[in-house]
Amino acid sequence: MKPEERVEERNPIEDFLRMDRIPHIWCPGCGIGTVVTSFAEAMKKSELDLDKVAVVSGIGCTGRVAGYVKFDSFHTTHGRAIPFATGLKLANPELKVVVFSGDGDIAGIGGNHFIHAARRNMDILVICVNNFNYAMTGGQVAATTPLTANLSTAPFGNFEYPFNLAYLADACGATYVARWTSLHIRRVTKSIQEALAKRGFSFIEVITPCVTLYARRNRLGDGLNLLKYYYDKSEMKHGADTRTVDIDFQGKIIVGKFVDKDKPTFLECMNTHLQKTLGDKYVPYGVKP
Amino acid sequence: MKPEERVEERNPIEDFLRMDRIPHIWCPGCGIGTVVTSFAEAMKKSELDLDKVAVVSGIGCTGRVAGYVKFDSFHTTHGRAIPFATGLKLANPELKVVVFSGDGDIAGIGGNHFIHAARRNMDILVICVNNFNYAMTGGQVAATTPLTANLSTAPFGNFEYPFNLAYLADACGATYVARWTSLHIRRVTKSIQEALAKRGFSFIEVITPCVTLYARRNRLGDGLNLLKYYYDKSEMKHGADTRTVDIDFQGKIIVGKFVDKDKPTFLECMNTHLQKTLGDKYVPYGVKP
Amino acid sequence: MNEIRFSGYGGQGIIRCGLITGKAVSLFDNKFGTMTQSFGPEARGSACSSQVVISEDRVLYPYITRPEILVSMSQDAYEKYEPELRADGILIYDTDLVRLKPLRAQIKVYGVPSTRFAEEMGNRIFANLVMLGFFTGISQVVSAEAMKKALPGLVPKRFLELNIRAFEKGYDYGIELLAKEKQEAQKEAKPPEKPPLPEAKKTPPRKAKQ
Amino acid sequence: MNEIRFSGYGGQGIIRCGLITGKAVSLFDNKFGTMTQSFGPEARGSACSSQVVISEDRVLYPYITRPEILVSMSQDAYEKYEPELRADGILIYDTDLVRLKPLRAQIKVYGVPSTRFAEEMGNRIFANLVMLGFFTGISQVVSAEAMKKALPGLVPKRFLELNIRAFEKGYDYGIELLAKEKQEAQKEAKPPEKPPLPEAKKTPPRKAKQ
Amino acid sequence: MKPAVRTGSHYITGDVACAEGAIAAGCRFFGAYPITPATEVAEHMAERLPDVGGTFIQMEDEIAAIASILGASWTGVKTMTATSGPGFSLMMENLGLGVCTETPCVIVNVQRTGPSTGLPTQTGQGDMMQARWGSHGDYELIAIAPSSPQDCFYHTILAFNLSEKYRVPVLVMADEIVGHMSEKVVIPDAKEITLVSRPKPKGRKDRFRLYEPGPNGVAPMPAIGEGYNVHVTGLTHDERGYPSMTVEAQEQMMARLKGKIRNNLDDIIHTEEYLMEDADIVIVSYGISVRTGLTAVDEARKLGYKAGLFRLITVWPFPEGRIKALAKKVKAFVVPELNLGQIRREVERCAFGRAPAIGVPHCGGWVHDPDDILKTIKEAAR
Amino acid sequence: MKPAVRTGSHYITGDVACAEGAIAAGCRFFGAYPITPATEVAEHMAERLPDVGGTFIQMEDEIAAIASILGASWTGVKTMTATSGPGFSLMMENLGLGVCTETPCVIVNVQRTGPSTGLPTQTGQGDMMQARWGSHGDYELIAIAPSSPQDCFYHTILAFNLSEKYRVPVLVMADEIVGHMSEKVVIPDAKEITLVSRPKPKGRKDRFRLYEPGPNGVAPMPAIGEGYNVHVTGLTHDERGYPSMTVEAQEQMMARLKGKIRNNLDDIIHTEEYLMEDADIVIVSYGISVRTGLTAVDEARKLGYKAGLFRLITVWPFPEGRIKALAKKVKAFVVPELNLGQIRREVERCAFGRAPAIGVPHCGGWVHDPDDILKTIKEAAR
Amino acid sequence: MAFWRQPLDTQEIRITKGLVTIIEDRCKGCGYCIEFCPMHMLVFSDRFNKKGYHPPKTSKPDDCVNCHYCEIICPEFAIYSVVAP
Amino acid sequence: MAFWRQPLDTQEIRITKGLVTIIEDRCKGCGYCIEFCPMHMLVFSDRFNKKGYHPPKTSKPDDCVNCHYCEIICPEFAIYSVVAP
Ligand SMILES: Cc1ncc(C[n+]2csc(CCOP(=O)(O)OP(=O)(O)O)c2C)c(N)n1
Ligand SMILES: Cc1ncc(C[n+]2csc(CCOP(=O)(O)OP(=O)(O)O)c2C)c(N)n1
Ligand code: SF4
Ligand code: SF4
Ligand code: SF4
Ligand code: SF4
Ligand code: SF4
Ligand code: SF4
Ligand SMILES: [Mg+2]
Ligand SMILES: [Mg+2]
Repeated sequence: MKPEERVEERNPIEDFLRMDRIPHIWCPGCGIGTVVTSFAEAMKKSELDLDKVAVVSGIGCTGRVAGYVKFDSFHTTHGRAIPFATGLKLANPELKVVVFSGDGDIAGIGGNHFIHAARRNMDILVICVNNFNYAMTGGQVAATTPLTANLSTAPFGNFEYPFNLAYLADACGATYVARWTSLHIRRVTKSIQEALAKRGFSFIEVITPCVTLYARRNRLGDGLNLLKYYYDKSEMKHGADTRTVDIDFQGKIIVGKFVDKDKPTFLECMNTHLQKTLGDKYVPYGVKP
Repeated sequence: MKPEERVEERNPIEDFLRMDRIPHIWCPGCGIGTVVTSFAEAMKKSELDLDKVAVVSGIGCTGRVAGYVKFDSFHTTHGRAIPFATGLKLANPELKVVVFSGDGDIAGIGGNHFIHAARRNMDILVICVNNFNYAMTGGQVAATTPLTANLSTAPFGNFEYPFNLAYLADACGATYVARWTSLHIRRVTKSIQEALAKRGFSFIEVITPCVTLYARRNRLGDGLNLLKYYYDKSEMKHGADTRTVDIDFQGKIIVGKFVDKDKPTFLECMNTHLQKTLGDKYVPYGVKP
Repeated sequence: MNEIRFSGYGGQGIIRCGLITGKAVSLFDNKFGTMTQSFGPEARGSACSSQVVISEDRVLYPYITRPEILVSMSQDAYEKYEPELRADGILIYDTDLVRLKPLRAQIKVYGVPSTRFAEEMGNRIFANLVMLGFFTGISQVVSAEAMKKALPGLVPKRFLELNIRAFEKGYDYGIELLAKEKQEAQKEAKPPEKPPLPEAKKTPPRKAKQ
Repeated sequence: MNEIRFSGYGGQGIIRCGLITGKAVSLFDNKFGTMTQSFGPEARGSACSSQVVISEDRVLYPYITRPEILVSMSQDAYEKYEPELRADGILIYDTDLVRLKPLRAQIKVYGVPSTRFAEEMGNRIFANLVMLGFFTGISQVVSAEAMKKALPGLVPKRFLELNIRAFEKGYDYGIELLAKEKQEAQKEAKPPEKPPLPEAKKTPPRKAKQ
Repeated sequence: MKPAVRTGSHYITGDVACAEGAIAAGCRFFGAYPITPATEVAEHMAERLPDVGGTFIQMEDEIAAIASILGASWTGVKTMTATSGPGFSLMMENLGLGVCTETPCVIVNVQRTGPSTGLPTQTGQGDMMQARWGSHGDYELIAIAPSSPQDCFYHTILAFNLSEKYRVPVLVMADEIVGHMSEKVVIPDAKEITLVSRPKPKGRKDRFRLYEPGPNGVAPMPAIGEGYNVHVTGLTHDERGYPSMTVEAQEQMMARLKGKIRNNLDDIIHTEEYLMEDADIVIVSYGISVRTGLTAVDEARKLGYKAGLFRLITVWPFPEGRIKALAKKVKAFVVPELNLGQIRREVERCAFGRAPAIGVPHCGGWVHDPDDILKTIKEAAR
Repeated sequence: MKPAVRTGSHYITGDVACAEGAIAAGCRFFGAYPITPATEVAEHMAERLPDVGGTFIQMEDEIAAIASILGASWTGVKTMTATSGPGFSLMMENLGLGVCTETPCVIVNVQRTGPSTGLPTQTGQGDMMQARWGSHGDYELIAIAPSSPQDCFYHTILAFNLSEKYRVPVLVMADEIVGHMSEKVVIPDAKEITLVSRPKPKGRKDRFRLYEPGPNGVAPMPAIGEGYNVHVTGLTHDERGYPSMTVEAQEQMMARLKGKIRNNLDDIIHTEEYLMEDADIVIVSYGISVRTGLTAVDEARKLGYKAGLFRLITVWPFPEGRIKALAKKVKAFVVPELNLGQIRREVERCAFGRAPAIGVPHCGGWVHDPDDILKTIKEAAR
Repeated sequence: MAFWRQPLDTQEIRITKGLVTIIEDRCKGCGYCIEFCPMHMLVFSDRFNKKGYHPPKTSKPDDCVNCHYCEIICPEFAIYSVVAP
Repeated sequence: MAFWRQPLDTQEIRITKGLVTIIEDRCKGCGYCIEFCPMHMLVFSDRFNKKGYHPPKTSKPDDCVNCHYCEIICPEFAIYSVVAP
């Protein structure tokens, strides 16, 4: 079959993508696309009303995700996806709101919103593509960069301790915390499905190859080399104590679902509390009468 | 002895205060003054060169501390004391830099700087006066407000989960974490002394009565009533797992030194790392030749 | 146009005095009343004040410039604000909390032990309403009815009755005092002896730090 | 004034081509060379280019408007930038990576299998230097000496030698080609047969999305 | 639920009136961060919103506050935040996002005296140029300035109406005195309040283009969750809302953003004139300064000066045309502001040298002494 | 340690030249956050500072970046940060703190096209008014605009010198093209570079007053750690640096902040003139637009138009006096900018109606076609 | 280029017969699908696609078990499988 | 007003003799010193200070053990003790 004959070819995933914007801007081998596919797959499998799903990104390579997925989608400002998503969720509690952004966006400049949303148990799902660097701006050191890794603003290697994002999310009260690599596509899909089915602040970290910058600058080879590293070094530990899941440069990566608990969300707390204090005159918010 | 006869009266603490700015603005019974005295006492006891001590505050009732202590002192912008202090410390590593500010300043608007400075193990001491509310602006709900406490922007009671600041600091990598109330004046003094003698990111939380706003709005009585509550309900647990030290409205307050560990600071990491990578041509920064 | 300043220290309900007065004239006396407050972090526990401008027409300039009535509920506040009182102004004060200094000749002075009265009623928190009642009786710039109508919403519901009683206590005391004064005046009927002090330079007082 | 565009896809060292050329003319050929790059997130992996304006005087307008030399190292880039080439311009391309389309009459075309040459030398990363050498030989806007002097600092030290060899390989190939061309030209010496295509509207090309 | 419009006479502060105006205008989401002297807006919203089926949230900072109201607005809800100088500065980046994505919302700035922390409890009008220019890049927006608690009520409604109609963030530039003073505020019957809501798209969803302008240059705006699958970005975008990194796209986008404002000036600009028929000295004023200005005009008239007052309710877009016209016939403009002369510069620019624009210097912290304005009127009349 | 001044000829970008200029000027602390197109300044500083005994830190955001350089500056060290539009917006609050506390520092804004994320990799000059008015409250500061990598080197040094001399944050308003283009940059011998450091206090420490102005209106500034026990606040403060919540203190402080700039305009304002002797059409221009402007002037002269160019190196404070003087003798100003006309407004204002100030509209993303400028010159000459 | 041959989470694969489709011009040649197909049935083709990459092709089309692994790991949405008809 | 009589951390007090000084006009009458003096030797005076508060006075001046507790807990820097002369 020659390519010309295949006019009808249509990847089922396309239902969830803005095909009029494909090809995307990501580099060959960049893992962001893989995570998008997992996300689309999870959406496909979910029972959600897809018109009620909103995706919010900040700015970055990962921040471009909002521009490719065919939901109501927002490409906001750097670091502010979470408070923007908070507004969406609170103003229309029917929505399923997913924040999809990079590690720098969520835990660098956006760190404060991240910890406060987790604290409040704001009912959103945060998917964080962790490529260990600020990729969009050309590969600078990030708060997730493992020690000694080389980046353009750590030209002699990074000497700042990185965040263990899973632990941070957990410490702030997230009710669902998982970490995978972009090799764990079925796990990522499943985690997204699980998190979408839950209420509360969910955090899924996906370690993903940035081939052009992180890998090249650290001479780690191409995408396949990175996936091989994930394969060799990732260790699944469901329920692992999040304090123990730090990531070293090219060291072991502990993956798994670390936290999965139930706790009333911000809106639930608000409704319960206001009903208790205001009594009948209070109409619970976001609850269909 | 009549007051008029006592012209020579001079509280030894005055050496550490800008007496030309006393009386201060704090309300009768406000605990911030107590924490300042403890701080001054610790400075008195320390062996530090006092000219090399800098105090940085943000904005708030506690933020006014910088204006009363007789050190190089900075009253900056709301939430930004920590990055300002970071600049001081990095540009002159000889300095002992103390951030002295309120819970809203440090963990509300300033939360991102807090977690990143802890992550980097920036060599500063953060003294956080936690009065469970935004006092300076008239008593709004804060990220530290216990559940159900009433405040002007939580007029029906707070329904947001609060931060456990000790846990947050610990989770981000602080090397010294202690919590006291303003009744534990000797402990506070000693903690400050210990922290000043250490290198690394130290965090001391002092629970302190806000009589005018928090106490009044919640009908908790006056300052003495609050100190009585601290007396009744505080429980000393050195080395307590920080995950277990949450604070409920008028519930138990676990106090103590929770974390005291050693870990190279940002500057130490930088020096070690750059010396390793750049070799002799690198002159370690802040190390007297 | 009337310009009134209520003053005391934080916690005495000084702001509330201004609010009640402003509301009374604006909603129930069919005048215009603009209430402003000196607002500062430093208000905590030290001198504090609220101002009301009352006028038959829309109030434009929102501040008082030279108050004709000064109500003082603390020594600090009295000392701070007395100098700005008009030469022919009225000073109203709490007799237990303020020790008067020598006064300018034409100023009329009326004292009430508002805090003591309130304590007698069970709680000093009612002192401000005693004072308000007294002020209403003495100054005659606002009607007692309007003042009482203004209370709901500005004092806690459960204390409304007590507040009205406190108000009336002060009001009656004021009316009595005025009556007595009239009697005395008729007895003596002497013009002021000293010439009035020269009027201080008329500039709007800068917002003082408090 | 000369206006040159190097083009290809991300990762081929296209920006470096511009930098080396700009540096060579500016520091070693005593001219002025302004190098700019099309910069965009979307440069990742798709068409990419760098531009150099060379002049005897200070360069004011920093961009090329109608390049007289276009160097193309990918099909995409060729298709994108070919239309802007001056009617009498020079097109230099990698013979393995670019399939030419019918060309405007007066455009001179020179091809070199730069990637293949580089692969023969052991690594296709040297392709850009082969191309640069070829460009230097063909275009004669910059001296080979200057180009070689410009390399240190712009190519990794450990590859300096190899880069110079690659450059020379391309340069020699270019000189040879020119010599051959001259011969042929002398043989044929025919004027162009078709009239030149009408010049496209002269506006500075908008910065294209890439 | 309680009624949203508290019809009747109230004795309230400007801040509270602003909150009541918002609720009357239909605001049902409010995200903010406390700051003097705007905190009372938040405090009142926190108390009132649960009554009327809305949501209040105190965010972790002002950046989060504005981001939250932008997000909330896309659900079709009317949203507001309130802040003052330092918080306003922090909002600048996301204000730009609001403008660029054409997101209706109202931002109240109860101005205090700057720069920096300045005099946090005292009044000022130092953020007027910031209101116009504080975010990076070029843009247009609307700013209005109330002079009293009653204004706060109506102008907040006006702000919502303009914001919805033109899909642009609208700034309510109050100040500490207006925000903190108490005066009588009359709230009319709900049915006497005109409310405007953003235009909604009609027609087939599959043909819908997010930024395809309607007749007045403003594109209809769907709520999310309705199946339009919109994409919204702060990048330069085309009519579909898709990023487009070309100068043409930028030109088109800017033309739309600018055009919808500049082609509707008559509708957007609200001003008031006082004794202007024969005035040759014109006070140009806004916010609290209108009141001191009016006091001075009355004084001046008593003294025989032909003074008048031109009040800017809408400060931005600036009523350039009216100033130009006035400049031709008046002797001088006097511009009293609680800053070093910000709007004065605009008056000066628009006067084209035909009449001087004289400031009445004031650094903030207090209002003008009307005598100072009067003095300037006298000097200008010479 | 390596030499701080890399004497010699280099072929580098404007961003790198800016970093080299900073290091040559003595900058030893740099805190920043990456953003296109300013990232390369940070990248180069990260590489260079360890060489020369300085410190580089990438902070968690731009707010932290500017806060860190303000803090560092008080230790007596020269400090800088670099950013672009969105980051610049985030810096606005602390820029005000820097101005109010009179903290020397340099902030580089390599402008891209806004509003919001806009065209992040393309050039613009849309932040020029923001540079002047972006923080709340009133203030004065200095902004300069380089046109080439060589300028970036020298103008960064100039920025440091002015910042130190006047104790004020100085903005280097570059743009994407200037920042990303590579050209020859000649770095002179270290001893040929004039460096200025902040005035240091002399005399008895116990009599020292932090904001007691020296002869040029600028107060000497001690480093902390030297025993002066300074108190520094963003609240309105008196000469001791102590908070003082009065209108008088505000007036005094503002007079100092304003005076030190406005009384030293001759020293602060740098401009260049090209063919201005007989020019009747004057291009007023800055940054990258100077180069397109010059191209147009040359063309115009060829065609017989008496065109000249007045270049603003210092954009703020604006050379009001010179424009006023020129307005009296020229026919028209032409102001090409990569924005909708920001500095044009200033020219218009200062021209006082004596000569029109004609813009050459451009939304950014690219530079002007010199022909468009030429066309405007022709029209203006009519 | 084969580093290893068992993807991390093959356990969930239901064994059915699949038909894999490659949208060649979208491919950027990362090789992920080839490397991770549990049936090892994909190989690089010699053909260049429009972008200049060698897209994969099926070497043993009948082996496809319709596990969708290639489909999900492909960052370019360039390959997918359906139940074989 | 006495809630309790043992401060939380008296254990470190060295027993010496002290002389306590009260700077009356600074006092805001919070009562902390009175409540927490381990020797119970401070009481409210009847006097009003300038600010209108009743500052503490010593009831049994000789009992002072110079523990500085009053000194450190006082939020107003209004009371301190020194070794008795
Ligand atoms: C306020 C602001 N600061 C900086 C930037 C520049 N910027 C754009 S993306 C980015 C980093 C993105 O890193 P990350 O979130 O990890 O995403 P990635 O590109 O790695 O997927 C930065 C710093 C910006 N757009 N806005
Ligand atoms: C950017 C900014 N936002 C808001 C404020 C207003 N503000 C001043 S102090 C304060 C809260 C202080 O709370 P906290 O830090 O807990 O100190 P406290 O007063 O309780 O001691 C706030 C919100 C400000 N000054 N700047
Ligand atoms: S730069 Fe890195 S993260 Fe960004 S698209 Fe390329 S590979 Fe992916
Ligand atoms: S308001 Fe509260 S925290 Fe502030 S001074 Fe008063 S008691 Fe202390
Ligand atoms: S679906 Fe894809 S990965 Fe799975 S067997 Fe078929 S070709 Fe291989
Ligand atoms: S995974 Fe996709 S992009 Fe990669 S080789 Fe296979 S088809 Fe091509
Ligand atoms: S020092 Fe103070 S607390 Fe201690 S015994 Fe003496 S008076 Fe009591
Ligand atoms: S602790 Fe200080 S302020 Fe409180 S009562 Fe004692 S002396 Fe007075
Ligand atoms: Mg990243
Ligand atoms: Mg607090």
